[in-house]
Amino acid sequence: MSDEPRDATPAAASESGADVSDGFAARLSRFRERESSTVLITIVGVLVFPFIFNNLLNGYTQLATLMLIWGIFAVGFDILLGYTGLLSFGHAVFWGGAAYAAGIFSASVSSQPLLVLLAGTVFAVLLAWVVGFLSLRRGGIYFAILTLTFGQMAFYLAASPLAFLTNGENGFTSVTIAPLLGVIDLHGGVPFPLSIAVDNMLYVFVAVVTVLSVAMANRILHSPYGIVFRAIRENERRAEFVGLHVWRYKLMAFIISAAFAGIAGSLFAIEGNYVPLGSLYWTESGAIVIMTVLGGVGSLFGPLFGAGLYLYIENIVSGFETLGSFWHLILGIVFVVAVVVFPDGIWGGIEYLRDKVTGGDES
Amino acid sequence: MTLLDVEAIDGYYGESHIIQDLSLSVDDGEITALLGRNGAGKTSTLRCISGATPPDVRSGRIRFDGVDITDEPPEDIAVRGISLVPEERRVFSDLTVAENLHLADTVRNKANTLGRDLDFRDDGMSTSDIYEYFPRLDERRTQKAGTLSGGEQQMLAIARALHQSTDLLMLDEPYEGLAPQIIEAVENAIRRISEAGTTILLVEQNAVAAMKIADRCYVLDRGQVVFEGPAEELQADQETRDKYLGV
Amino acid sequence: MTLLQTEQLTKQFGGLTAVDEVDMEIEQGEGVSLIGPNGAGKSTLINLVTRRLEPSYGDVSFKGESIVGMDPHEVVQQGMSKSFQTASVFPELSVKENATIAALAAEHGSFRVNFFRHRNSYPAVEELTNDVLRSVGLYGERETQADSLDYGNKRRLELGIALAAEPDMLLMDEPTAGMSPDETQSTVELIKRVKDELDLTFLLVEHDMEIVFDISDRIVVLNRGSVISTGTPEEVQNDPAVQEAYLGGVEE
Amino acid sequence: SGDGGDGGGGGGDGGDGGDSDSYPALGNFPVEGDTVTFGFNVPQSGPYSSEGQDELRAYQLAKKHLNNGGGWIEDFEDLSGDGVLGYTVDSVNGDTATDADTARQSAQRMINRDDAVMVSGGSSSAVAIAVQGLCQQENVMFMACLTHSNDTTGKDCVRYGFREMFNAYMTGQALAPVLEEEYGSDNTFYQLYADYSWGQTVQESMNQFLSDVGWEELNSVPTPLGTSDFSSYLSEAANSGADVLLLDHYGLDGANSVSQAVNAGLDEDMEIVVPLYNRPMAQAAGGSIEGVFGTIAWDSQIDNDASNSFTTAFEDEYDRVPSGPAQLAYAQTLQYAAAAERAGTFYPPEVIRELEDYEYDNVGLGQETMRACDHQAQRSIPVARGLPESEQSDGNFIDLVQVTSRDDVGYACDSGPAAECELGEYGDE
Amino acid sequence: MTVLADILTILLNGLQQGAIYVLLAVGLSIILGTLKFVNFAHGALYLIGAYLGLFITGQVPLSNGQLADWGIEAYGIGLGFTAALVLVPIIVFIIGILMERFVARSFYDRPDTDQILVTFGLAVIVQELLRALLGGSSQPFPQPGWASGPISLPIIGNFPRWRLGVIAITAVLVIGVYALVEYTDFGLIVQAGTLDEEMVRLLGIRLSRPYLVVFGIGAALAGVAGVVGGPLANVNPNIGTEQLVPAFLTVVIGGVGKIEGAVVAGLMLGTLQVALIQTGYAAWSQVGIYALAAVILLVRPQGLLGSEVDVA
Ligand SMILES: Nc1ncnc2c1ncn2[C@@H]1O[C@H](COP(=O)(O)OP(=O)(O)OP(=O)(O)O)[C@@H](O)[C@H]1O
Ligand SMILES: Nc1ncnc2c1ncn2[C@@H]1O[C@H](COP(=O)(O)OP(=O)(O)OP(=O)(O)O)[C@@H](O)[C@H]1O
Ligand SMILES: [Mg+2]
Ligand SMILES: [Mg+2]
Repeated sequence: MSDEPRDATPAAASESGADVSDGFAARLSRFRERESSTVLITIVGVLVFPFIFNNLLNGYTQLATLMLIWGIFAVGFDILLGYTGLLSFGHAVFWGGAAYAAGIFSASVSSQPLLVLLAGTVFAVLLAWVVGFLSLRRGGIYFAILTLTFGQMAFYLAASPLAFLTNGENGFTSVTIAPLLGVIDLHGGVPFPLSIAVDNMLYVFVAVVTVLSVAMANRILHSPYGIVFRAIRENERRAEFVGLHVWRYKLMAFIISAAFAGIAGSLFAIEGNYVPLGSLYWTESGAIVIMTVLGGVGSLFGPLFGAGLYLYIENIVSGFETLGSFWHLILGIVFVVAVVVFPDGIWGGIEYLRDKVTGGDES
Repeated sequence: MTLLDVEAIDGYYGESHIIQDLSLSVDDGEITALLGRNGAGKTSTLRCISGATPPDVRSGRIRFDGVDITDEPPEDIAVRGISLVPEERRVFSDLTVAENLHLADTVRNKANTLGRDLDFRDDGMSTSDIYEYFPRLDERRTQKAGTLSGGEQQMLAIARALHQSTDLLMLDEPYEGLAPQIIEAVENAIRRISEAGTTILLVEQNAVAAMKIADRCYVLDRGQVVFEGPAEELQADQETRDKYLGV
Repeated sequence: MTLLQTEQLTKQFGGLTAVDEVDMEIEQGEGVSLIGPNGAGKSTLINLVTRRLEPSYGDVSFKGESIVGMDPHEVVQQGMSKSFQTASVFPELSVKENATIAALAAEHGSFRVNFFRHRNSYPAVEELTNDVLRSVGLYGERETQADSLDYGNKRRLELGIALAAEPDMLLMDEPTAGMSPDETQSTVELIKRVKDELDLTFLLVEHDMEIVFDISDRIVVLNRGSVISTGTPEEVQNDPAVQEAYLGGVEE
Repeated sequence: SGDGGDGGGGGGDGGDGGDSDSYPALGNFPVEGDTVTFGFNVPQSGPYSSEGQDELRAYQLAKKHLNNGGGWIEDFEDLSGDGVLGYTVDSVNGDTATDADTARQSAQRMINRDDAVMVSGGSSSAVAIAVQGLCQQENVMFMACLTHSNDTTGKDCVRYGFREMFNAYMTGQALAPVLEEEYGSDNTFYQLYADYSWGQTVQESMNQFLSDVGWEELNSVPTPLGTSDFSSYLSEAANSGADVLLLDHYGLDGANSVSQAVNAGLDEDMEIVVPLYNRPMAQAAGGSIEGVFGTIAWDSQIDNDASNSFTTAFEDEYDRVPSGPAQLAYAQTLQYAAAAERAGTFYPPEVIRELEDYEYDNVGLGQETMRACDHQAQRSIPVARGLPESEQSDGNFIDLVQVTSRDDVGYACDSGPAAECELGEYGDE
Repeated sequence: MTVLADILTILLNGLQQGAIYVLLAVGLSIILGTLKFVNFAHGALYLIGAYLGLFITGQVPLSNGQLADWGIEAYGIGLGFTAALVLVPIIVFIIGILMERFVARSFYDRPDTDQILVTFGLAVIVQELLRALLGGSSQPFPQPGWASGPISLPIIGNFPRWRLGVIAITAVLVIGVYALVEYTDFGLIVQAGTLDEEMVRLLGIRLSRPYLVVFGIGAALAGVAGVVGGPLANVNPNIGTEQLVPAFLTVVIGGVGKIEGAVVAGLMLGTLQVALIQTGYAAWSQVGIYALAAVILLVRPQGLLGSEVDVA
């Protein structure tokens, strides 16, 4: 992110005699560091993704949509896990909580998608403020279990005592979504120029939110917050002793990640017109941890890949004729193999390969 | 007779070549000092000898008492009679002072090392002697080591090494954080066990302090030996001292 | 002006009184060293002042205001910074980022809600960071990752972080431990220089008497939690009580 | 809502159905190519996987019979045994993992990628409700398999979903007279019920219909989701002094509560009833279900032509006795195919209209009506009783006591669960 | 008198309800506390224990799964329950040792999340392999003949005999492990190894074996839990995952690494749950245990008996 010129590269280039590729690598690395390029990459990514996914990977647009939704969740979660170093095992409460809030809002207040999205996100943020306030007294496994505890409490509350609101075990079935801005039917088709790339308005809507979310995450990580979060992860006590109110920054990290979970959870309700009770269960919290770690913690794009792979196995592999019923087993094997072969997650693996190809450009 | 013989070792942290073709030897009963500036590789050398990784030793041999210990794990090397006062103390913070010492108790370690080649003597310094040297530790027997003051922890680290059955005692900056009068006490202890026959390898930044008790000195720079010889010779060699020791 | 003052400051651990009714005053601009035998209570005293420990009783005031009950970060925000006994940096961040963290806290307070402004748009922070790195001699290493610095440079960075917090007073617990003589010398020079340049007040714990006598305006001697002597280096050096408890002589 | 599918829109009908001219595109209509795809969405992992496998076998059997004849094809006069409407039947499978969300995603894939015109499955009410909601939204037919909650054709009912299985309300109606006859008319009873909508509807219905026969409920206690150790609930139940203990638990929870009740000696002083039996539960409970009453979807012991011919066909194919859910799966698939044939098109609104108020007697439980007002089949209900361990054998754990006639069960369109049902749109309004 | 009986019943029920939590939590806790290893496969060890118990105890008919498809009709060697009670811990101990050696060891230096990922993956693999081979349906696990049926206790009245057995077995095992960890040099070495592994080795102490043993013991406790817990409910491939969350909760409420903490926490959770059920608040019993957990952790973030410093 620094604008200062780098001085190491030319020397290295003339030494290795590979001017062209090293020059390219340097340019590439500068490009990557500019904020606008991150956004650009994301836009291109969400545009070409459904095409590749549907045609080459046996996918379908609704799953691509769902992948982006989980991807948003994972990107936000990584701000907490990867950058701040806090492992929450209760983030389902924000995902599911936002989904319920959005669903209930849509059924009883307004079914405007943007308002529904806002309602779910605000709910997640408020909830995170409370849960974070209570949970952030201790780090490590204690924090993980405390958040898990709040998550499970929410699950059991929604299952029975609050069933009059949530419709309990059957899930919330009365989500209603009006056309976006009164005109665009989210479940309808796409007008011409866009229809080359995607075929579904809901995908376009989610993709736009995804791009905005990635841009937002990127900006947060490039604001002072990003560096403070990393400082807290590496040496919390020292951060306190340079005069930072560590606890409040941690709370902010928690709330920010919950806001992403809230955006994603609301989209999930909008996408499915339905909120399953299982969206609050601890396995959902586990899934987001796994997606993030699988993709590679501490990177912006890694979690997106993790979410994609997880959902791919869950939804595509599970439909295979013979292997299908073993998809859980395959998922388990993927976890084990990935964590052994790619200690830094899929993204770490990709970066490694890229460095190999471009000849390495680390500073 | 040579007790410890380090022959042309190369040590690496990942890809960085920290110890370069380093050879040194320590004679039985001698006090040998290993000197050099920050980052010269002194601690790394001790780690190579004691079997701790990193750095990983990719070439060269280390022999102790005639046995090749280059590839042995640290616990076996310790059992052979090499003990270490490590940099940064490394006391077991949640255990009490007494428990910390107890862990170094050779008799008990013997029980734990069943099945290994055990030709070492049970002659570590007794706890009562130790408490005599360091009355402060005596007072604090039941205190958790992590709550000791910096200097007290350093005393404990030294005491622990003394309590081990040892032929070669390696001390990495033993005076760090000690008040002047305790430094004296530690010097006395080192002299006394040296006289009793234990060989000493002393790592120091402070060449003046080290030369006071050392018989022989090695000076390291960037992982290489740049001087070796009797302490008096180094004392006289103003150039080496200026260049590599800053004194 | 009295910058730091302790009154009857006491800390007990179980039956042990580590710091025993210490009254101490440090004036603005003064350089004070705290010496004493191992376990005398020096680090405990420092920790009481920086709010890492809660006093059993007694009071600490900074700039005339009691700081008992404050959080550590609040004390730092008041202008009191601490350099740590063992080098405590942010290992995976670059040297520059390490200093930036402290500079951010200095320029913008302990917490800021605006998480949306780009880091590069804070020129004051940038400037402060660069100044500090230059003065501790790490400007050339600013892109290096902190944990690949050698020990001496880590200590320098550690000091740099403390300075980037823009303190009025700096507490240092054995800042030269583990440094070679020339490193030690340059650190001492550095401390002297920043003291003059920034009109910094410091409280230093140190066992190396050469340094202590070289650098201090005043020395406080602690033994078994109590102040047994205080005065200029010469006065303290010649105090028989100090001679006995610390400098030479035998332990009781 | 419009075309949620792959953007193909209308046109391009390569098959020989030729019905796309008369109806607009809707859901996955028109069918492209010369095969028509059904989606079979069953639990293939998780605790109900063995049940799911049996359902899957029945679905595959149905597919085979639809394409090649056999089984019930002869008795279903609308079916030819040569595909449906001239299309060959193809299928895709999915795993619900007995989880509503997974099931919904899986159905989504069948609908959007594989262009299924009909999805069938179930095995838990939450799953069925989630999937039928999706099907309504996507204008794809849903033929429910095993789902027993009142809500499926009550407050969560949809136009595109049809249920052959009876519900908790009807269980109460079917079971109460049998219990009265067996245990007398002035009993007290105590209920433990799973604390979610299905368990609650069972508890309410049992209370209602047992009160009608003069029994008195002493207490009913909810057991939270995920309970596997019921011992303290059971010791409270034992202390109540009730004559009959009702365990309104689904499947494996039921197996646990029944066997724990028997192990704690509760069966010595009170009679135990499990309102809804299923096979994995009976199998897991082992000898504990001896003498325990309950209702069951269907059983191979039911002796009529349709039942016997299904049992034979299934045994010929798989060498095992079919379970109740297998019969449901088979029947629902054929039912859909027959309706499409009658309609002459896969255009969903027309198929729905064919199924609504359809009268039939060819699935093994006598005369039935698929009621138009809530899409709930009005049918007879088998009541069964657990066999002692010594008489249990492979696939056979219960003794059929009676089949309660459909005239004795059921409720009007404006009462019971149906009063809360609003079916929604056909999609061609 | 009846109040007394009620209270005693609640306590005894709470004890037995908590006993399984305790067995699992103690094993989990020593592994987490001493090796700093987050073992999400602990539930899978419980699962293995239960299935091994079934296998050793009797003959289990197979009607589903691959084995059944291959024509195998039953599995089991029919040595009886006592044999299972002896053999299962030994076998699971060995499994634990293999797990330490081939899985955990290479993950000690890696972040918690990697440990979670790999052990969770393993747990899924175990669970799904069992399901694929033996089918997903529940199997009844008969109580041992010598302990079935109710026993008449003073004041309380009838109580299932086997549940008393569970309490007794748990108590004996937990006390044994506690003594081993707290009062022996073995325990001291392991504790020291937790704090600074390399330094322990530099003192001449070989750590690989104590680590193996700790992992083995932790695993064996989970295995025993499977055998003694199996007859309380039926056995199916999902029971392992179901136990994981309560077990972790118990560990953390008690304080990581604290055996006595795990015991207190397990009994508190068990008793609270039972008390809510038996006083008519059954609908709140699950919410209740999580609320209690939250309150405890809010008041004492390090757990009931945990130490002040962050352990994991
Ligand atoms: N874990 C490590 N990884 C990478 N490099 C290291 C590591 N530890 C030490 N080094 C580097 O190895 C070199 C030698 O370090 P070593 O600690 O052996 O020096 P030393 O002579 O003991 O210095 P000091 O007097 O500061 O203790 C230094 O340049 C140091 O930066
Ligand atoms: N948490 C604690 N519990 C018990 N005793 C403690 C605790 N913390 C410190 N002490 C004791 O208080 C005394 C003062 O310790 P302190 O660390 O302040 O000494 P110090 O003067 O800094 O010594 P040094 O020069 O060795 O660093 C020591 O004897 C120490 O053992
Ligand atoms: Mg060193
Ligand atoms: Mg100190």
